[in-house]
Amino acid sequence: MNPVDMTTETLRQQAKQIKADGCRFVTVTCLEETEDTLALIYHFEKNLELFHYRVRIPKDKVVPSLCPVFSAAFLVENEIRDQFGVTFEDLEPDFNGTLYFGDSDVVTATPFCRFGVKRADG
Amino acid sequence: MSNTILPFGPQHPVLPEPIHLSLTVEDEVVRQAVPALGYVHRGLEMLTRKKDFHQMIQVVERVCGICSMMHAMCYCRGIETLMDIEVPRRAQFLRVIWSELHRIHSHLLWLGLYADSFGFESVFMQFWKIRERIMDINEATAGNRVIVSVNRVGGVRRDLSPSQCWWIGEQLDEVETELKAIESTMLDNYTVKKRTVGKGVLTKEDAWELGAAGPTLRGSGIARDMRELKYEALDELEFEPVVETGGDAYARGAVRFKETLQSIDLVRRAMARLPGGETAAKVKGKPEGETALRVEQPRGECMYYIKADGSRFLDRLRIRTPTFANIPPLTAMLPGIELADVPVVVLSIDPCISCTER
Amino acid sequence: MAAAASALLTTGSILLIGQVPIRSVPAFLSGDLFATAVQAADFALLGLFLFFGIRFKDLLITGLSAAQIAGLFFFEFVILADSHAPAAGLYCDSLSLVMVLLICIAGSLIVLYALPYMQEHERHLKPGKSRNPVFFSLLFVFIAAMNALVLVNDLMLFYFCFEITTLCSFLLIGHDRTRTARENAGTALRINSMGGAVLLLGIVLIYTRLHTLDIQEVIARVQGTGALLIPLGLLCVAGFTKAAQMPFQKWLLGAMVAPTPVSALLHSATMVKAGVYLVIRFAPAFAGTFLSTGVAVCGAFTFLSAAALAVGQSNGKKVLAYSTVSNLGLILACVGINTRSALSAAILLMIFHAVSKALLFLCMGSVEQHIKSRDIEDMRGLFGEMPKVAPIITMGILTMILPPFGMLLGKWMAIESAAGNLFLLFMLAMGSALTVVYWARWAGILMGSDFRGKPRPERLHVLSTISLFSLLGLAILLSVSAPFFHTGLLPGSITGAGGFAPVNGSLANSAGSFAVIPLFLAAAASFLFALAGSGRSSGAETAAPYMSGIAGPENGTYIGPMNRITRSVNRNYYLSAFFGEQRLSGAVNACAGILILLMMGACI
Amino acid sequence: MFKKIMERSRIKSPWLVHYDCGSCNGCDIETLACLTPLYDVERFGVLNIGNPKHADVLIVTGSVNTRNRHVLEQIHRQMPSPKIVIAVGSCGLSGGIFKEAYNVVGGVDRVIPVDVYVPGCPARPEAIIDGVVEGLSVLADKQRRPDAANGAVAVDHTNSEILYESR
Amino acid sequence: MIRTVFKNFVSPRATRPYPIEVRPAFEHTRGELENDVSGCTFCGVCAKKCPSACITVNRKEKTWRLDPFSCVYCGICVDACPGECLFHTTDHKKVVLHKIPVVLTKEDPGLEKPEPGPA
Amino acid sequence: MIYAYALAGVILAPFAGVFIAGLDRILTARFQARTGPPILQPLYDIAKLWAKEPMIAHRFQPLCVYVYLAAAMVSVGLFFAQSDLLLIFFVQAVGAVFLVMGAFLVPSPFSQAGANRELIQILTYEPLIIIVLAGIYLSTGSFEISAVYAMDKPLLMNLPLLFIVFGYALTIKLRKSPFDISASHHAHQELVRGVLTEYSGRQLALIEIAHLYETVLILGLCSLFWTTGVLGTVVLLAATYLAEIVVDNICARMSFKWMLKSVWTTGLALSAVNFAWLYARGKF
Ligand code: NFV
Ligand code: SF4
Ligand code: SF4
Ligand code: SF4
Repeated sequence: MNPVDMTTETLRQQAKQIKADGCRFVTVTCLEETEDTLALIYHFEKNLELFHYRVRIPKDKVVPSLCPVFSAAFLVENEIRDQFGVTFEDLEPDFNGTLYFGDSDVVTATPFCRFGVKRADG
Repeated sequence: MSNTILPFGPQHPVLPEPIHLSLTVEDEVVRQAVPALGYVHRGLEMLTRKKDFHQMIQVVERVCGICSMMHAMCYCRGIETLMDIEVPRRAQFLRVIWSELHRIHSHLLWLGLYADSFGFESVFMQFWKIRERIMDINEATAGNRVIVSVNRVGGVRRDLSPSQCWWIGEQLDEVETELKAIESTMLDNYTVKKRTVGKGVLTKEDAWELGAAGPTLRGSGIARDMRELKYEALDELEFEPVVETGGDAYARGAVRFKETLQSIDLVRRAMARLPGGETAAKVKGKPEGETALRVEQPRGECMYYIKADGSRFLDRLRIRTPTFANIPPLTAMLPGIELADVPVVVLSIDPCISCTER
Repeated sequence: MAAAASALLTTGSILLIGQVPIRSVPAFLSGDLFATAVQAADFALLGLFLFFGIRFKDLLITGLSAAQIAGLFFFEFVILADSHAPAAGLYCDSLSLVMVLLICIAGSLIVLYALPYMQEHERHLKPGKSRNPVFFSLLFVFIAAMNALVLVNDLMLFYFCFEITTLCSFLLIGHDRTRTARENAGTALRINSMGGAVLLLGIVLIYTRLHTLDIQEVIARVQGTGALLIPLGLLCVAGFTKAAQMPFQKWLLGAMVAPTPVSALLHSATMVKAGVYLVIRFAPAFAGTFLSTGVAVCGAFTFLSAAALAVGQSNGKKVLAYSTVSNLGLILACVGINTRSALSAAILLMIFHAVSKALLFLCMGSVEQHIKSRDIEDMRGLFGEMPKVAPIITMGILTMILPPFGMLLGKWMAIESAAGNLFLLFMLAMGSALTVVYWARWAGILMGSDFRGKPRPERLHVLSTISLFSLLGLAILLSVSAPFFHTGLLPGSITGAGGFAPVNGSLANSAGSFAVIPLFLAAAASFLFALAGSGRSSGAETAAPYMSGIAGPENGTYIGPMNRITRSVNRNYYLSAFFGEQRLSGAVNACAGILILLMMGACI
Repeated sequence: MFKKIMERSRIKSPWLVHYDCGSCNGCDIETLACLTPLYDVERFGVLNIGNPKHADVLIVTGSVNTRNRHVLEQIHRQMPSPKIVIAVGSCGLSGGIFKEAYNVVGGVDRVIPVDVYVPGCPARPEAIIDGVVEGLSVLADKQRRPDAANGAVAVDHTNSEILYESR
Repeated sequence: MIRTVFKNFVSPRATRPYPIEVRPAFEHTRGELENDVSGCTFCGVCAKKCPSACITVNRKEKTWRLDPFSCVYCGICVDACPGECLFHTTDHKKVVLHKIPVVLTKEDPGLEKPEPGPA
Repeated sequence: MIYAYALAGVILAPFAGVFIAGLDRILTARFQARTGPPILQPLYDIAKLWAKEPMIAHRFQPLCVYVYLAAAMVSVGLFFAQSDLLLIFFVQAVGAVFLVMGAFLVPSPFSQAGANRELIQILTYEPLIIIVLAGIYLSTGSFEISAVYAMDKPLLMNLPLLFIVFGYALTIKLRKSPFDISASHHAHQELVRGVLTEYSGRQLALIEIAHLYETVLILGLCSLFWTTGVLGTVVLLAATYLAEIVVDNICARMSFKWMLKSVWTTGLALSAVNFAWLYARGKF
């Protein structure tokens, strides 16, 4: 698995290109790389083969949504919005962080960000 | 003038699982459907911080009871890739057998619920009656009816004896005959067709564009089945994806019905070719690196992304389940159908919310 | 003034009871002077229509009134030139009596209601100077014309009254002088001119064959011969236009732009009933002919199709209008069946319909003035808002659809009479089921509990209250006493052997019996039982409705996507796929037109 | 006599509503399996009535999370008493394997009083039938002592013979 | 369907009359988890391996504590136990009205014969 | 005498209804390869519901329910008093209307939509029943039940197709597939339990009782098709009810649009053929 690196600026353009190549959107994985950066890995597939593209972003950066290109992306982007607090531009429909959580006071705002949460093995 | 707005779910008797749809209905025709999730969200992926990579098997098995076997299988394959473990051939065959059994049980279960969604109670009862044989097989071979828990990193935890194989074959024959007896009901019955044909149509283009997976995709005429990746022992077992072209609820039902028969066949062939040998390889060390891999779940393509940093605890586990991929097509299917068909269409993608939300 | 006049009318009409049948030719009616006056008035009236036609640039009205003028001219000065028809004078039998009673009592109650209503209406509309005097004068002219219409025995006089009602309705519909009011008044004039023209043609044809204008004589001479079907058919068509049968229903629907008392008057006691009266009056003349069957089929078709259209409506007044059309269709169907039982069904239906419909329209008026909307959807939970009127409406609705009330008694009689004719039966059966749908839905919506407007105190003027309660009381009282007044009041020719007769408080004929009094007793008993039963459970707390487990803090809300508190609304269940106006109207009008053409064609 | 009939009827006619409270479907399908021909709980008069307003027994599978706890509370509230709650599966009992997950509040008894606990992962249909039967004796007990209307009450484990008889 | 329906009608009913008649369990069924404390060394391996964290072993006090209400009956502990004292019965754990954890100590009369006390 | 019959009918009908409903459930279970509940199960259900904690959703709801029950009782009474068929039918309709009104009272989307659908069901079966009754009238010359009993030949001979039409109405009234559209016995439908959603406890018990009455009434009407011998009547009723159960088990629930269209067209066509046949034989 060798993700190709992208930037947020070229993200949408490249997505269009990828779509034009006949690829299909699979999903986006978000993970926390360091204390203040996240990585978004976009997974696409064509002919049973997976292609991965990685975008590294600072935590507070607004990312362009992929919805205008692949409308199927809305669900996963909303999930990432819930779990990592990433804001997406042009997300439609935008659940605004309420896809999974009702009571914001019980669940920490960004439960998937490990820094701040104690890991079991220290 | 505004239309009827009604809350469909989360607690709703036709929905086996809690999902909410805010339906805007005009004269019993759905105009808009807004989904709301989160009633089953547990945050499983984050348990990697509390459970080590062995224990996570049990956790991912419980992402969903209906497709638990394949979750664990996919997860184990991921870990095995990261750790470069060669899984014994027998274990690969056993994994295929159990996973196909799981598919049969999942499809039978779904067929029943689906029949119930259009009010065909006796068919529901019939499918669930047939399904009990598969549950018996599960219990006899793996010790539990639903969550079989047979996978481990490097292989499987249980083995099948020749007499068990023979017995399984017998049971499957029974299942097959009983299924054939109601095949015409599912595929040709006038009332069933009236309730399913042309309901929730998803064109080939839309299915592709919206990222549908599994039978939902195949019902729209696209032959895409992750078993074509030939994982585990599937490289030795010829296999053709089942495709229907209607793109409607009926087509999806037909795909699943035929797949059930196909899986029965697959199990039989796998048992016939079951090689001897070990059932599990030795495991040493800890996983490191990242990988993404897919298996075909009963509901379609499921992708695992695993990132490990060489400790006992995985860095990130991400599960993209088939229902997660099928929700956007579902929201596209709902507008324009009748209220009475909402359960039929919702169930036609075989939604598994616990998989979706994890 | 108006109140006194209405009281006078009512007493006058009641005094008439027991005097029937009267047949008289008062001197002033037979004088030449009177004849000339009527002639002149006729021409003036038609001239007025012509004027309106030209002013509205409406070719149809212009043409029709011009044709009528020409026809009348030809009739009066060419045909009648040498042979003056003897004056036929007045005739009042039990049918006329029933009509007079209806017109006077219902009409007076409506006028009574109109007094406070019109004041409020003016306040709302703010015209430069009050036009209420004109309005009330017109109302009385209208009522007078109606009374005259049912009492005269001369065809030309009948024609004259017929045209006066047309004029009055035209003026009253246009009363508000808004654009839609004007347009709809035009429609009414157009369609009723057609009726007038057809009526005139029929009269002329009758005269040329029989050389008499005496209605009773015409009937007596034609009865049983099967002759003169074409002119009689024309009279029926004229009746259809007045009674707003399909495909002439449009004017009545348009008429609801008028102030509510006008609609109430048009729909219950006057105007439309003139058409029905015309057909009932001549029913003996064409009994047993194909024309009779034709009338029955057309009526039944109207009953069915108007009911279907009403199901698709959310506009309360339109529902009422369609229901009027539909019920008139039922009445005409009964007339067409033309047996004794059927005719008594027709007359009973006419009575009960007039009372209940007047009640419903007046209530509608109060509701409309109160909530500023006539949409049924806006009346959800009206009970919370108008605890007086809402139950009255509900009761009114129940009197329309449920036994033991009169309308249902009539319907029962109708179906029992129609059972021999398959086609009719199908249409009546389907129509009556459709009727239940739209009424029951409305009643349920009214009494529900999710009214969302700001509650304002319900102000109901005494006069309105009196009027509403009298109508409701009348509806119930008449229903209870149906078996008795049926024999007492209806023409002997109908209630005699083979017709319905009261037996032990039931109304029965050879085919069946409707246990009116026992049913009323049972109804009263069950109502008490229900009251007692529900009284016991009223101590329980009211539970919030089931909302799939996510009901919100307030009744009728839920917590929807994005944690938003969403209100669950229940609206728009009008099955437009089946019963939408746009969907049905064209086909229905075409069918009705074809049916009428068939009817006329068969006469030829 | 009338009272007796009613008392008896109550344990002869438990209508249940099932709420999947974030279960993995394992316990869910086993609950449904109870209704199907092989287990057929209708033998005991059980109907899956689906509407809390008609139900006597609430079967909850799965662990409570922050969103569905309100749903669960509401369903429980909308059931007219006497009512019982049966928690099914490890998840419903304590949160099971997910009890440490961030969005899991815990077992059902964190939110509403539970009368019967059915362990297992998933609980077998037989266990669920046991649970219902056990629940009925709780129900019978509740009606004998209406003051203990809600919440688990200690009853003798074995007095469920009424259901075992005769069938 | 009509054939199936009538076949169902005439053939014996499929229902297992469960509480009255209990079907014999399958051999490997993972039923209730039991510990034959007599063989237990309180090594704590089971507690460490258990994915559901429902076993707590106190080496000092020699107690083995199981929360059977969060156990998921996966059998990992059984596989891992070096003393082979853990096992599954084939019967499911009975329903209860109160959640009481299982606490076993060395002194407990285990499932097998009681250990002789310290001399 | 008539009053005695009526009273006896009103008292005994629910018990007969319990028995029929219980048998229905057992047979349904057997067709699904299950065991099914005890035969008195409907009685247990009603008694249990009766004793539940009262919970009402709208203050007029109990009133509607009681009127529904009363109407059902009166119509059964009228039936046993051998009254006018059309009248019985109209009285029964009162109950149906009040049930719907009760469901309209609550601002719950399910009960409202259910009420609307119930209206469609009424709309569907009402004309059919009226036509069937008219058919009876044509054969006997009267709408009175006593006239049917005066016949020397079973009505079924004259009205075979109308009996099928009546079967449609029967299926709808019994809430069986394919016509269990506004509410079904189990709530596995999109509207939860449709019209019945918001009724609970004692009100639901009353509705169940009224439903029992209605079952008896409709089966009573059914029995009119064979009045010349008790055995014939029993066989006809048993066969009809069995057929209902079988149909219930071999059909999916259909949508109301389909119901309205297909039932009206086939029902009207069948009755037209039957009437034509009667006509040809000079029965008019
Ligand atoms: N098949 C499957 Fe799953 C997975 N992964 C899916 O949506 O069932 Ni619960
Ligand atoms: S107890 Fe087990 S089977 Fe049941 S819901 Fe929880 S994880 Fe799933
Ligand atoms: S692993 Fe076995 S021996 Fe060790 S503590 Fe656990 S039960 Fe005892
Ligand atoms: S069976 Fe599994 S969950 Fe239960 S104690 Fe053993 S390891 Fe833990």
